[in-house]
Amino acid sequence: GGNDDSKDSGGGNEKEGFKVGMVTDTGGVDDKSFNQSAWEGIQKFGKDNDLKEGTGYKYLQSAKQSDYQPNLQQLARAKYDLILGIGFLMAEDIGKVADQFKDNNFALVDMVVDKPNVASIVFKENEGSFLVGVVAGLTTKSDKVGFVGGVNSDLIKKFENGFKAGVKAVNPDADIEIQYAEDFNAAEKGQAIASGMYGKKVDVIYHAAGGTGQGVFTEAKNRKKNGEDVWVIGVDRDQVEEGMPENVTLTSMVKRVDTAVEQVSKDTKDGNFPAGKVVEFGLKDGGVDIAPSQDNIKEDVLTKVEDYKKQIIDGKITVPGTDDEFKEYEASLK
Amino acid sequence: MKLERFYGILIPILSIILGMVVGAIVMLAGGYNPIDGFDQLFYGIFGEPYSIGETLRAAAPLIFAGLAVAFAFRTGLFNIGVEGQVLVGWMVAVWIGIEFDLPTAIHLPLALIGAGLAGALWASIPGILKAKFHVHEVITSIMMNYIALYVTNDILRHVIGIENERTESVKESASLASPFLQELTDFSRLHNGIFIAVLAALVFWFILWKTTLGYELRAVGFNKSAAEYAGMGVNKNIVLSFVISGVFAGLAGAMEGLGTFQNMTLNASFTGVGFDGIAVALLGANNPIGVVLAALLFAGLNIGGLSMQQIGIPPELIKIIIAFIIIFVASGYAIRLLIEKFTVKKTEAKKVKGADK
Amino acid sequence: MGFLEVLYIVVPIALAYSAPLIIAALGGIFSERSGVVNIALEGLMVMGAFSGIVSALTLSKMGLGAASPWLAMLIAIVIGAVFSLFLAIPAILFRADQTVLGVAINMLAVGLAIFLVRAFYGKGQTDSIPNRISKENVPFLSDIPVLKMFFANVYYTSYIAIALAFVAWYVIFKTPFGLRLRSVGEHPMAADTMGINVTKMRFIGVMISGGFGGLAGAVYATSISLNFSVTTILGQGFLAIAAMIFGKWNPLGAMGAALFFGFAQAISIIGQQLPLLDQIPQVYLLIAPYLLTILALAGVVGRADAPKAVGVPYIKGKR
Amino acid sequence: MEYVIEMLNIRKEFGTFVANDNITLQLRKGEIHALLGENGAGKSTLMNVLFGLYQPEAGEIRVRGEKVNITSPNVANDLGIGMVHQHFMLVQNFTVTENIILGAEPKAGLKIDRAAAREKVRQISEQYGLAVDPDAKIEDISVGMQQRVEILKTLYRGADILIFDEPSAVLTPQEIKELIQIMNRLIAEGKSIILITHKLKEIMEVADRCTTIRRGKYIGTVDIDETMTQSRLAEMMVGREVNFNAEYSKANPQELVLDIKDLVVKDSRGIKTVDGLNLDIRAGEIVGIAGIDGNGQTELIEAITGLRKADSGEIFLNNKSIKNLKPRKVTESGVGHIPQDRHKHGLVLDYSIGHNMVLQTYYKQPYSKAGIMNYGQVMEKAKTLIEKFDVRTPSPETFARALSGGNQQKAIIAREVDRSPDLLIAAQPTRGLDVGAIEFIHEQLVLEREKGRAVLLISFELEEILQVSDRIAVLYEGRTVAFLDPKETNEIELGFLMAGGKKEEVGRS
Ligand SMILES: Nc1ncnc2c1ncn2[C@@H]1O[C@H](COP(=O)(O)OP(=O)(O)OP(=O)(O)O)[C@@H](O)[C@H]1O
Ligand SMILES: Nc1ncnc2c1ncn2[C@@H]1O[C@H](COP(=O)(O)OP(=O)(O)OP(=O)(O)O)[C@@H](O)[C@H]1O
Ligand SMILES: [Mg+2]
Ligand SMILES: [Mg+2]
Repeated sequence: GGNDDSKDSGGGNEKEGFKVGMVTDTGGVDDKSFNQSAWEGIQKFGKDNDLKEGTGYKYLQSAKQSDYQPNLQQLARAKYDLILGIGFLMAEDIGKVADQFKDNNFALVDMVVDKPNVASIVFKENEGSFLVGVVAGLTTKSDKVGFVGGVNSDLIKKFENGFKAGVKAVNPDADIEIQYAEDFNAAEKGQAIASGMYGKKVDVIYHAAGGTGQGVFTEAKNRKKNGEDVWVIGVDRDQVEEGMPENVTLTSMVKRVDTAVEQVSKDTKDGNFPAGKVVEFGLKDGGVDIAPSQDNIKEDVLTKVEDYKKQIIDGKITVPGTDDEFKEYEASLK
Repeated sequence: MKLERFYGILIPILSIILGMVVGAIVMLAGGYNPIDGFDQLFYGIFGEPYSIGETLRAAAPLIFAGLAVAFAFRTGLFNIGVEGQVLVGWMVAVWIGIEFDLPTAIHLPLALIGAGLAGALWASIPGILKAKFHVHEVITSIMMNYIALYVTNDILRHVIGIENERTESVKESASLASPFLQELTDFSRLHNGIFIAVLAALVFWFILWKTTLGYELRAVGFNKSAAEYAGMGVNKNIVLSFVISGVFAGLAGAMEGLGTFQNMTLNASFTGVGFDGIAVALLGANNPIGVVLAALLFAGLNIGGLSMQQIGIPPELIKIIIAFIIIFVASGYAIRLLIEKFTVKKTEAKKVKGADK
Repeated sequence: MGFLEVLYIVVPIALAYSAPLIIAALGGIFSERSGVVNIALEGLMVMGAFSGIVSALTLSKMGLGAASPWLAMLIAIVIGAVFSLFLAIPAILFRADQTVLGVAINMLAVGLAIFLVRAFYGKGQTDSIPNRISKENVPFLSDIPVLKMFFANVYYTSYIAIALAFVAWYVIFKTPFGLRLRSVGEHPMAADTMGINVTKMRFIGVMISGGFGGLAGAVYATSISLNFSVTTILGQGFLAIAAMIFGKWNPLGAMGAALFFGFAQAISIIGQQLPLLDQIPQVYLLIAPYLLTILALAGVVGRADAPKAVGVPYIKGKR
Repeated sequence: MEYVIEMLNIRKEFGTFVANDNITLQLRKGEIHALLGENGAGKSTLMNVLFGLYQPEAGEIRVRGEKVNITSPNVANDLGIGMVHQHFMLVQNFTVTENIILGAEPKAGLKIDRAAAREKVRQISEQYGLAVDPDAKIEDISVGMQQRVEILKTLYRGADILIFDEPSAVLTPQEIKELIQIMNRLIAEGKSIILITHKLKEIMEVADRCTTIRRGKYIGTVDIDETMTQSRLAEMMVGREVNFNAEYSKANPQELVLDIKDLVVKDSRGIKTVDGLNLDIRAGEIVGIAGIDGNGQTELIEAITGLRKADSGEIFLNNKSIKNLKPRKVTESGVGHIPQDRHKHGLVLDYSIGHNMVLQTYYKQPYSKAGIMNYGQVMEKAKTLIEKFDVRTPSPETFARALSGGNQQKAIIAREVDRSPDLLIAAQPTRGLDVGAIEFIHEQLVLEREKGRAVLLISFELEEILQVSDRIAVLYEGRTVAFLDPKETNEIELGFLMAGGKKEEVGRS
């Protein structure tokens, strides 16, 4: 945590200097996912600009959804120059607080808020998911791949549809098992779902399920240890470590919240706060990508991935994000 | 009798102090300065109109949840299902708030009544099962919590409609928000719900200690056989108690749906309001004033705890402090013994002298 | 997919899912049979998961390898037992309300565990443990058709849990200790007049419960979640309480109830992947385990009588 | 003379209240020593001190001449002291054997050696003639058998000094007879006994000596010999003369109030415990039911009062059927009920006496109006009743729990009588009460009769039945097998009929 000796009673700081703060969602700053990633981005920005943790940059953790607003307000009162809300659940709160504190700059990750003093940072998760879909489609031996989602929602649907599109692009015959755990924190459910899928000869599972995904890794490791040839594709960060020691992480779809956050912080410090704008990070600007750990992917598959990546960046392929877009996309394949 | 009242006040106060002492020790052990920590905590509770507003805002659902648990307790039942009843109440409140277009005078009451009824309906199931089949209410209410979680999510998705995992906001005519209170408290989310919550505490007291129904409910809670002997419908009262408890719980949901959030989000896990309600009820000794005070304490510590993060103290500390406060209150007997030991020693010394003569 | 294939998938999931529940429910039984309500199972599991992961990480670092999760479980048992003193001392010595304490302890466990994780690792959740309890194929047995559903792809901890249920049953119903424990939970004054130390028995009951709770959390953590965070134990303790009541405070009953939960849960999760069941809207599958439990209770099992003196502090000489 | 127990100048305080004030009791070897005193005199307290449950504030205890410090029941057990408590100390869902061996279990390996335990229990029960079923659960056996289990518990531990705290209060006459035989057998085996009882007749019958205490103070110890009489004992106990053999005036029966025809009621296990019962009671008479426990008394009362469904037959009250009405309707039709178990049914112990006084009428004016209670009126009522029936309580606000058993009973009677029911059912109204309290309650019942009420008295005390009833119905296996005039029958005949004997055989037996 941000441990510091100086006391700041939230009543405004006389010292000059740029200050950036973020409010985590309920996952907390160590969620091995986008909260952590965002914090890493801020830390990097802080260090690069010689800011002190606690006074120059800091995070506030939300234990409940109802904590978002007070946390945002705390930072606004303390006259933070840039206040980041992590996670689309904060959209409404950031909108309200932005209205109340018109002089502060806010940024929201993962969702668009239309306010003059709010920048919206969004990602094209579907594009990154497409790439790992390609990997999955080409790696599977059984022609069966799986997707485990946390809670069925528009955001996670982007992961699902991008992934499906990638699989179908390279392996139209592949079966894709889709299941939502309806829970981001139930490792035992993740494990059970994975167990069911692997039991039905699925051999690659892509998860976008947070802590529930932990169970997917557990199941894969157990199976691999017992001689089954199964894989997991991680999400948000490079999850190669989660697959150890059995080395079941095929690759991961990374979402560079850190670079995005760092970028926006830098812009803001330089006086270029993207006020009222939507800043979109896709494959093109490295906002999403396939993880650098690619040792488990075959050479020819990697070539294919590179090929598709180029096509997406060049706009030759538009990756579907919603169910309707996916239907259209699937039709276009035939 | 006077002595009882004295201890009734002394023990909670001592417990709060002792809980803070434990908190200080933990802070020291964790390498934080407890004086700064408490300074920040109290500033976060009382420092500004804003924090007071937020504390009151956070207290409203806790009061309702606490009343819900306490009401059932008073009649000998453990409603551990408040969490689920909060969810359905929240959902129905929001649904009515979105779906209808009515003048405030009708819309808001309708949304509140809807929430209360939804909670009541949900709570009636463990009640009926207990009354009819003697199924232990603790299991059924735990199960009903999970069912509520999944069912509300499903209804949000497929009936009410969501965008980005949340419903649209309730119409202004159904909202508890009060621009006046917000302005007064410097943009806190304080809403009119707090008044309803305090009113509810009054209603709680009135039902149990002033009405004929309350006489019956308490009798059933104390001694089922005697209640049956006296011609009270024991089963009816069990269900009724759950239903009333559920109304309070449903309204706790309405506080969130029509007050704090003005909408409802898909829930990946429980809100925690119901479980906190258990602690609030027990800390408040299942009596309405106690519940209100306990809810304020809870809310204050939680809100104040948020600002402890300003100096890097993790918010978990608040949980530890609250837990110890509850443990100390529960151990009131030990505190009493200690106090009495001091006083009795003196009188005994006198007695011995008297015996010598 | 044939019926047998479905069972080959469902049974191992049910066994894995049930193991921590069985163990925690057994803990609850020891405590409540001695007359102390144990709402604190959730918190005890949190402490178990926490100490299990922290020890497993530390022991792995010390180079203990595959033995580390097993040793970690032993440590979690001890930590759980010690932590249960927060329930035992106020409840037994200070006549504190046991339900109140349980709620407080659940809160304390989460707060303390995360606080300590921050203190130890400087972050809010631990890394994954490198050495875990894995699923195994029991030699020979896992190759026999039909039978293999119980022996292929299973955790040994599931067998341990089931074995513990039998041991607990034997201890509670066959040994002098069990007789005394139950007498203290049914009629402490009678036990007292028979020269049984009520206080001591209740301490033992609660601390055994703490040990079981700790073990349950550690089993979950070292075999399923593999790390510890604030959400690792989220409701399992309450399900264990439900299993305990469902099983009528009998170890074998609780085991049956936990297995039933596991089975229902497995069906509900796998349902989406099965023919026919996949046509059912997901919400019905999600609520099925809980609904089935309620129906089972209302229809078949019916009344469950708790130990008579459970929740009542024993005050010498009070009538 | 050799004393096995000497309790010298014992003082026991509860807070500021002195329950035992300088009491001395000396038990000789091989004697039955009665301990006599009113309710709340401090008898149980004294014995609990001896048994190690309480620590005395002052005084000395010697066992077989040795000064001892009895810090716990364990120590008492080791000294050979066993106690049969006033309120049984039995685990309801344990078997007889389990209850007996608890705390001193024979072992086979890790396991309880059940075979050995059962054998030992059987052996002791044969030796002392205490018939029990070693495998029965306590909750399934009669009170008499439960008491035998209590005695076996002490014998199993090798006690040779036995304390019996009101053992006969809950027993039927037959069982009391057996108990007396058992006590005599124990004495013959060399044991010594302290016996607490309110029944002076028992003292006269079995005791060798009697120690009396009053309000915690020692009054004296006397020999029970030819010169001793019941009235002298009673006088010692209460400090005044007691008229416990009062002759009450003659009844004057009027119109029919209760008429039961061919009633069949099943108990919780589904057994027809009331099986074709006929009974009628007229206004202005007391009908006593004589019967051994378990012959349908409980189910009969429950069926009349609506607490249990009747299977067939009819129950008429004032010519209207009240069969299977809800308890409330029955009450409103004019039935009052002094229940057998005052703690379970009669009172809400955590309610004040005032609250308890309106347990069936709380919803009526003036206590309740439009759903709102008027507690002022409730307390007013309570005050009147407390005064009228001499209920000893600090105030109507006092919790029922804090009252002594006798006063709790008075409160119930006050409440039931005050409602002026046409039919008053009194089930074991004097159980466990001292003679003074019994006298009061009997007077109340007769007073009700004189007011023209029909009274149904159920009691296991034949003496009480004979003394108070105007007519006796003998209950056997769920049927009234005989109606007798108390003037023309006696305990022997009643006992014979209650055991299933036929009326015409009485003379011959
Ligand atoms: N645990 C206790 N705490 C406080 N006071 C007590 C307690 N037990 C008994 N007393 C007091 O001691 C007095 C004596 O009680 P005790 O039970 O010995 O009477 P008793 O002579 O056995 O009466 P009974 O004939 O009804 O059994 C009671 O009147 C009561 O006031
Ligand atoms: N545990 C207790 N704590 C405080 N006071 C008690 C307790 N038990 C009994 N008393 C007091 O004891 C007095 C008499 O109680 P006790 O039970 O001895 O009466 P009793 O006539 O013997 O009743 P019973 O017939 O039920 O044995 C009451 O006034 C009550 O205040
Ligand atoms: Mg008594
Ligand atoms: Mg007594």
